[in-house]
Amino acid sequence: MIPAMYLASLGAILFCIGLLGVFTNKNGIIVLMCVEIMLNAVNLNFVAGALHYGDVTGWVFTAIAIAIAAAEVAVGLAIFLALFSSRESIVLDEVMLLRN
Amino acid sequence: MFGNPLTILTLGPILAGFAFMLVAWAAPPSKRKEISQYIRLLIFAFSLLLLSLSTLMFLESYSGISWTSLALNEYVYDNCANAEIAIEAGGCSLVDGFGVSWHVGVDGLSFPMVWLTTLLIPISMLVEWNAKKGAQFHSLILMMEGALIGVFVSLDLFVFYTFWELTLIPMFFLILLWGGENRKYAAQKFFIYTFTASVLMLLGILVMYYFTRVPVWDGNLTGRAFDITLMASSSNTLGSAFLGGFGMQKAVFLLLLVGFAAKMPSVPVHTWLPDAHVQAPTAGSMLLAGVMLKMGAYGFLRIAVELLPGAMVHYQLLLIVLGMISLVYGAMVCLGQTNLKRMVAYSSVSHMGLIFIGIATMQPLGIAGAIFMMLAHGIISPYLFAVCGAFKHHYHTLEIGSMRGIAKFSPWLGGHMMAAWMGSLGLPLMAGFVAEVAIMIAFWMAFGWWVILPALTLIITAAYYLWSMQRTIFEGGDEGQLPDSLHGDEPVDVSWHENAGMFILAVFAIVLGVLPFIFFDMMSSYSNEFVTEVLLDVLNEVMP
Amino acid sequence: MSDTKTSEMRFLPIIGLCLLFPLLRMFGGEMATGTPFTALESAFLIPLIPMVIFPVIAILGQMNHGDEAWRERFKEGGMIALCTLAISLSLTIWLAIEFFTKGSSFEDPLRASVFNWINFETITQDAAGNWIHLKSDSLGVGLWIDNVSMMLLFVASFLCFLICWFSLGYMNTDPVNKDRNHRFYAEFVLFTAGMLGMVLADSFLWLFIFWEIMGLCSYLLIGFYYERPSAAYAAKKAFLTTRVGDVFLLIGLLMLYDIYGSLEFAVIFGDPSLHGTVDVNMLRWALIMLFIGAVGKSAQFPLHVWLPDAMEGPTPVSALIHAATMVNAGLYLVARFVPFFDVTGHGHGVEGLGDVAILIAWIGGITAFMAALIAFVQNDIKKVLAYSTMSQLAYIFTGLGVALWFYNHGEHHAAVIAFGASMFHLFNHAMAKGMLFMASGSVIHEMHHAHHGSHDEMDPQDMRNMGGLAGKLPITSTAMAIGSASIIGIPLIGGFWSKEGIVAETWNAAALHGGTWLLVPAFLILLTAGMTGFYMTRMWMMTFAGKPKTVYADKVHEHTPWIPTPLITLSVISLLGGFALAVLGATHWLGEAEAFGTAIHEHGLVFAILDTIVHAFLPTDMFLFLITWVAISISLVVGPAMAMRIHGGRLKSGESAPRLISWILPLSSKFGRTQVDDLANSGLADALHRRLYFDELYDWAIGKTVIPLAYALSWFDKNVIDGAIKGIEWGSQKISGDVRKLTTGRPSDYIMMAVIGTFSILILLWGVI
Amino acid sequence: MSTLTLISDPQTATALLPEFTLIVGIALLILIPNLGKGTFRLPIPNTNIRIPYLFGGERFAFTSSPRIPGVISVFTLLFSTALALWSQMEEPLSDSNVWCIATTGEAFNSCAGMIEPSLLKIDGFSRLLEIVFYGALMLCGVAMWSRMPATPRFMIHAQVLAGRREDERIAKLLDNRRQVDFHILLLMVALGMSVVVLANDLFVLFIGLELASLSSYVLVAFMKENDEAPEAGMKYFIVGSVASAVGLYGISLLYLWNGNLQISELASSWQAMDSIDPLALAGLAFIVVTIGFKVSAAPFHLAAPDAYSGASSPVAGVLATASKAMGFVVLLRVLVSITMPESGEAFWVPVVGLLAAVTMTWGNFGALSSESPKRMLAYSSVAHAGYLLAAVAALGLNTSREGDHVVAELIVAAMLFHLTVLVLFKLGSFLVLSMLESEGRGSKLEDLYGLAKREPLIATALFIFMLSLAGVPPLSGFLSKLLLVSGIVDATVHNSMTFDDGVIAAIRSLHWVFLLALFVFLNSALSLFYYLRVGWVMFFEDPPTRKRLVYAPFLRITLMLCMVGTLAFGIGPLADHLLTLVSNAAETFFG
Repeated sequence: MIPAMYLASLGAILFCIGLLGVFTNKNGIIVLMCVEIMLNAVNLNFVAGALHYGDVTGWVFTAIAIAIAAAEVAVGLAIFLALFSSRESIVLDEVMLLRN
Repeated sequence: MFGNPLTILTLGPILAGFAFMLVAWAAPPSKRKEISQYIRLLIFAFSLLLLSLSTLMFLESYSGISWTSLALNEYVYDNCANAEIAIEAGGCSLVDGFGVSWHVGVDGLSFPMVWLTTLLIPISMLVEWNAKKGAQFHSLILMMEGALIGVFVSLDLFVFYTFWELTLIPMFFLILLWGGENRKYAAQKFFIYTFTASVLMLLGILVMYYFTRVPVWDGNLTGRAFDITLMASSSNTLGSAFLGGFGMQKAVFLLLLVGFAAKMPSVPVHTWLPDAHVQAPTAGSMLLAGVMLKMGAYGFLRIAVELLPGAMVHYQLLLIVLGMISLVYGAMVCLGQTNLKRMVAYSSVSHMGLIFIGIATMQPLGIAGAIFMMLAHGIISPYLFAVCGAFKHHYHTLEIGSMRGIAKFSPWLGGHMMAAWMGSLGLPLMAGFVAEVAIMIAFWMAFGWWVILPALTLIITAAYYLWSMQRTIFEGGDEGQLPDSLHGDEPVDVSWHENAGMFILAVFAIVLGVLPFIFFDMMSSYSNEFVTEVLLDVLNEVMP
Repeated sequence: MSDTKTSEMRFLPIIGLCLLFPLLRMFGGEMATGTPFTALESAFLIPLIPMVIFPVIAILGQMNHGDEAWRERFKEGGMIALCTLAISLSLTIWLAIEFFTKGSSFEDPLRASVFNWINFETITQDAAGNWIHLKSDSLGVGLWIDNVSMMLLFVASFLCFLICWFSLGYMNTDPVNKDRNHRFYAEFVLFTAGMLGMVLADSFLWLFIFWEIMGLCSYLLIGFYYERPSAAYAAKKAFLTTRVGDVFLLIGLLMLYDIYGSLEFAVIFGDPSLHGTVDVNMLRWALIMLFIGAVGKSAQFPLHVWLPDAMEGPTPVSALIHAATMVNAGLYLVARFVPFFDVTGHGHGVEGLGDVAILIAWIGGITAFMAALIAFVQNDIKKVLAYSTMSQLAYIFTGLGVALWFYNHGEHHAAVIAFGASMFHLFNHAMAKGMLFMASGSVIHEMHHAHHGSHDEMDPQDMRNMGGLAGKLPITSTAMAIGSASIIGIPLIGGFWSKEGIVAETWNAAALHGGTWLLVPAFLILLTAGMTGFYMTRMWMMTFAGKPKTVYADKVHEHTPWIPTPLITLSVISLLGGFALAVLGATHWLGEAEAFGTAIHEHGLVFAILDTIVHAFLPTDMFLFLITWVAISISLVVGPAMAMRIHGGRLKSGESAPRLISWILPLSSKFGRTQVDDLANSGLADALHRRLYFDELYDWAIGKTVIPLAYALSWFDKNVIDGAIKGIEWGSQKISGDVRKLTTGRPSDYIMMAVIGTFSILILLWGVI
Repeated sequence: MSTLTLISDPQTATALLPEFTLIVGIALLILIPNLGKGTFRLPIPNTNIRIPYLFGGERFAFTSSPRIPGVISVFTLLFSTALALWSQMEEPLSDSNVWCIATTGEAFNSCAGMIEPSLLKIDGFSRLLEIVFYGALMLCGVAMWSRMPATPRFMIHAQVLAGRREDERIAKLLDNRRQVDFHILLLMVALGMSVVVLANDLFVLFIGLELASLSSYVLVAFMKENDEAPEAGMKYFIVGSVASAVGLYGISLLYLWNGNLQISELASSWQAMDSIDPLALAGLAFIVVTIGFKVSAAPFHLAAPDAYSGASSPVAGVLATASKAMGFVVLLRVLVSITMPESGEAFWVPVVGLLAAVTMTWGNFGALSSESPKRMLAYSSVAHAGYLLAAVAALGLNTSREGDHVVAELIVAAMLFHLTVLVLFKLGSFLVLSMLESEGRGSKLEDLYGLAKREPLIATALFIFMLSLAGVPPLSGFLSKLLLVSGIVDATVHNSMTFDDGVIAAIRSLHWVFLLALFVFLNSALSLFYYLRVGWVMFFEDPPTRKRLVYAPFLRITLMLCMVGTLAFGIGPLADHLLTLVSNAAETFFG
């Protein structure tokens, strides 16, 4: 059995990687993927918790969180598509009609 | 609650104004002109009705009410006497949830202002009888009347403040829709300026609110109330340390002072006034100078002075300095003006300075004089502005240097100008003089030789008024000199309605100058009540 | 011409009826209360009726503008005014009768209270420093009629009536005034109300109130020809200059109120012990303040500059306001000082006020001399009279100063004489000067008439355009001669009786009672006596003697109705009134309230006349005897003789002066002739022409201080005060713009910011725990 | 737990009636517009017997009307609102009105006695907030009736005028389809928000949050025809999804710490802690970040102005009101229900206080010179979040005052009141902008020029909304601020306080949270300027055109109702009723 601590630490590391990725990358898709990494970190934590406490709800949470992540990707891609069709770019810093 | 005449005086005109406005607005375009004529008459009749109502209230002083024996914090036509119990019983509460009540009443301080308002409204309508879009114009004025009276009669600070701000809106539109060339700037400045100042006042009011706890009162979410009489009952006994002590009293006093000083206006927060006046239509100017400026003085007395006498004593010097600067500086600036209306506007600044001075003397006489000044200036300054309006209307200019010998072409106008100008410069037997004398006597008793400053200002006042008359209605040789703005048209005299309106003002200015006791006695009794019941204790505790 | 003559006759019955107003009033009282109203009960009507009539005339006149009936039948309001003044006059006479029958006096004036103007309360600090309620008080309106006010009341209402009469001829026949006379009459009655009210007032406050009303009317009437820039300017100048004085007067009132706790004569003149000890220093300043007010109103140095310019007004105005009545207000006010000064046991005065009295005398002396000096060079007939007025008023001020000085030094008898003489001079001067102005008006009017229709410029007031009018204007020239004599103080005529008293008492005080400080005014007024002789004679000679200097002067003849009547009336009064009243003991009556005719009553008429003459010409004290005769000789001989030498001369052949004065003209040519061109072109004359530079000095001072300051302040207001507000607005907009720049538009920046926020929160929470 | 129990249990069904109504509404939205002449050909060879099943095929003209989806969603929301309101009409404070839904799907009257973990809790607090959400979304729905899609519709209209009827049909259908999409999303948001406010379990709460958020991302980007909407949607999505991820991570940390996400369990564990576990603390902090994003608190608000100005106005209005209300519910749940100590000051007071001060100042300064009315409203929304955060900070002081008033309840009541009336005037002003938007304007201040000359009544309404936002008496915006400040004052100032030594000294002796009250006040004063500016460009400047605005009777009526409400909830009996409602809700919040 892998100690919950390890999983949680991995989760933390993944989370940080995702977060760093979010604001260092300019491409929308990559940013979306970084968010997914963060959500996976969450999943790891839930799994770790479920393991640690022997609680079944943790697994349920994980499953739902994955669903949420999927929904989020779907919405995100849809938005990026719409954006691309109007601007022909999904590089975040090139889309700056709205500011100040 | 709604059977009270004061409620009628307050809400009646607002609702009626709205109704008339809607009718005028909804009228079919083909008949709009005709309907508008009728509406104008109806509005005028309505305002006369209100005037007769307030006059009847006054006449009752000879049968029922004795204004001169009212105790402090006792009001006539009070719908909510003994507020703590009455409000709890639900007799006059407006929003229980945070302690707002519909509490109205008048005393020797507020009644003259109420009466003045009801008097000035029909007169200002009369003077601008032929305003464009008359129905809307007059309904706005009618709404204004309600709001103004609301300020003077409401004894609940929330309602007071609401009416206070509400007065801005009709005035704002009067300036905006009927104003001069530069009206946008003026209206904005007017609104922003007074609004900002009143926000500070609001802070003061809120602090007072937070300190006015009403433990017995169920259903009150905040456990506090805005009622002035409730505040007064805790503030008038010095030992109870209203507002948690003297320090807070001072702070609140200053906040209120800023709010009211900007309204009065006092130097250095006066610069909105000239612009607003110059751009406002005649009726707007008349009401602005006649009543709206008095709101500042009234509020100052009713709230800052009456509820925070200790702080007033503490800041006596500040008041004097403010008043003195307004007085002298305002007069000096008048001397440097070339626009008639602007000059008159600055003269208001100057005269309002006297009110601060009168209050700061802390003599019953001085305070009564200050209150009388409010009334007197409330009659004379509309007169001044009516004259200015006639110039604007018939000669299309207000530049002092652009015309000469106008009295030749417009003898009525010349006569009215003379009467108004003389009234404003403090000619005896006109209302302004009474106030000046009362304030000056009290001033000497309080400050001695400093009286030289206000006294010398009287000379400056005379100088700018005479100078402006000399340059407009006089001189010009046998031919006279018409302003270019007339474009060669035949000069005309004031129209009958202007003449009538100005005459009424002149008559009242003189009646109140010859027989000032009509109003002075009730003011005097109010101020004496205040001084002997409150101020003497404060003076004896605070001054040493 | 004859139409207007008959119109004069036609109106007489109406005026007569108006004079019967007291009967109506008595009857009214009978109807109302069962007992007839007394004169005192009706006295408030004296100022009230004119005051009410003022708007009536003004409004009716404006409404009936140009109406024929209004012009002819109502004389553009003149008739209404005249009737009003007749009523006031009749009430005054009624009041006078009651006054004499009741035997009222200074100590026991007629008093009536009308209503309380304002009621109020005051607080004060007690000895321990505690604030206490002082008292409930009121400023009331009431009447106070003692000898001086009775005299002045009569003078005022009588002269108002006469001058109004005069105006009907003078104003209504001048085409310049067509359709604007209603304004004149309205303001005229308002003025009357002011003057009568001031005299009747029972408190300093109401004295001041009516005083200001008069100031207003003076302003309005000086500016009657408002379209002339000079008139508008003069009106403004008059108002502002007197306003300066008025403001100080107001301050004086405030101080008096503080000292005595009241402004009513009854309280103030009562026993000062009622008010605790009076602070002498404070009282001194209060009186000085009041005196400055008087100086302004009576056109004394240094606030004298307005009076000569005030001659821009129509002549009746000059006659009434600027010679006979309003300018006397200042004197009346100073006369009211007596109770403050009187320490002789008859009053409750305060010691140590002698310096105020000396100040008053000095101002009087300086003004008298200065005005006479300037009058030397004036060519405008009205200006000469204006300076003469100033000078004569200054005499009275000197006399009052001396009287007050005596009062304050316990010299009751001398004080009474000086005071009585001063007040008597006021009377004489008012009558004479009112008449002189009317006469000059007559001259101007006729000159104007003669000039009317021609196209060249001619100033009808300039005496250099006149000359030789004595034959053409018999009534006017006689009246003017009598008036001048009265002013000069020709023995036995009018002003002599009072002026001698003033001069003598001044010297008496200065030389015999140790009033060293009074020596200067004494010298000055003595000198002025001679100068008066010079400039009055010069005026008369330039106008009436010699040959006509212009063609217009040759065409002049006397024909206007309404004008001669007042001239004749006043001539008689000026000629004989002085002497008659002197014999009756006017001086004592005015000074001490001794009943009229005490001397006659006790010693018989002949003795009384002799006694009066002996007193005047042969004072027992040798020094005063000397002074008296110096004064007589220089005013009777030196001054007039010099004037005749320069300006005198016979009339054109074929003309003869009226009998009464026909001896003067040959006499005037006897003194030879002096050319004064060199002198007239000298720097001194220039200085005098420019009124000793006072006007320029004031103009310069105001132009260099007040006006620039006013412009600077309005600049300051516009740019600094308003600018500060705008600056705040600009600053907050700037900050706002900077804040908005943080919203860069880049999502990565937003996330970066959020992460920073997250870590801040974490660190903060960590720190808290 | 089974879905079946959820529906079949009458008690549960009754308790969750408004939510079920929403689900039914969503179903109707899917079904009704698809009703058509669809037939099913019987699979019998050589025959052509078609059995109509009224689905698909050529749509009925009536059901395919572009109005229909809007009508359905608005009436669904209206119905839900009525149900929610109705459930609170009687005995709002008694236990009989409180329901807990267990994981089994059964509903219990008293949550305390439950053995099984409860998922949802229905009480006065949640019902009131549901009313707020539904109300806001309803207004949004009404605004959308007449204008979808924004720009292309006008183009199609031009073609219709040219006589191309076929295109009109396509346009209508397109319109209808988009309406359906939009309104489904709208109801989804409603459902998500309901779940958030009902949730008694942190994870359930988070699911609701995600449901609402994801739908709102799409709503923001919905007007994809114009260039700004997708950009706005993208920014909102990126920042929002990162925030949710962070929040979810925080929840997972809490799970790691506690092993259970029941709010009551978390609360008791928190109370039992001697010193705060770093894990729990970090979890809490991360959740706060998410909420910060939701309520657009500085510095997490930066995407909000962009999103608001890019989104169509009604949607922006929803974000500014309902979404914000939801955020504050979460905040209250997390900070008050879980971490509030029995007595004494909560540890997060400095954080929230600081957030509040920064947020309101930043928001107001941002709005001060904003040239776009929508951005201005966005910044103002930030400022309002700051005011509410200040109240939360005061709540954290945990002051108890003698007498019958409980400070905490006052503060929560004030917040609820504020959130409720905010819907009227904040969303109301967005609705006015949406009228402008339908003619292609509304993103610049110039677009408001002279509105008073074109539409005096609408301009007056907007002016009143602005004044209410600024907090001018007697409008409801003032009352709400007054209550907020009252709460802060009550929490910090004590009855026996004296100010004898001067105000500065006295204030220094107070808890620093008091300064937030002053901050609220000063910021309100500052905000007045930019609100008034909207007023006078409407009244002073000359309009670019004299044309009337789009004729949308229901929207106009709704606007007028908002205006009247803004006034009536400020003063008068209606205000009293609302105050009673919110104070009851506040009382139930504390249970």
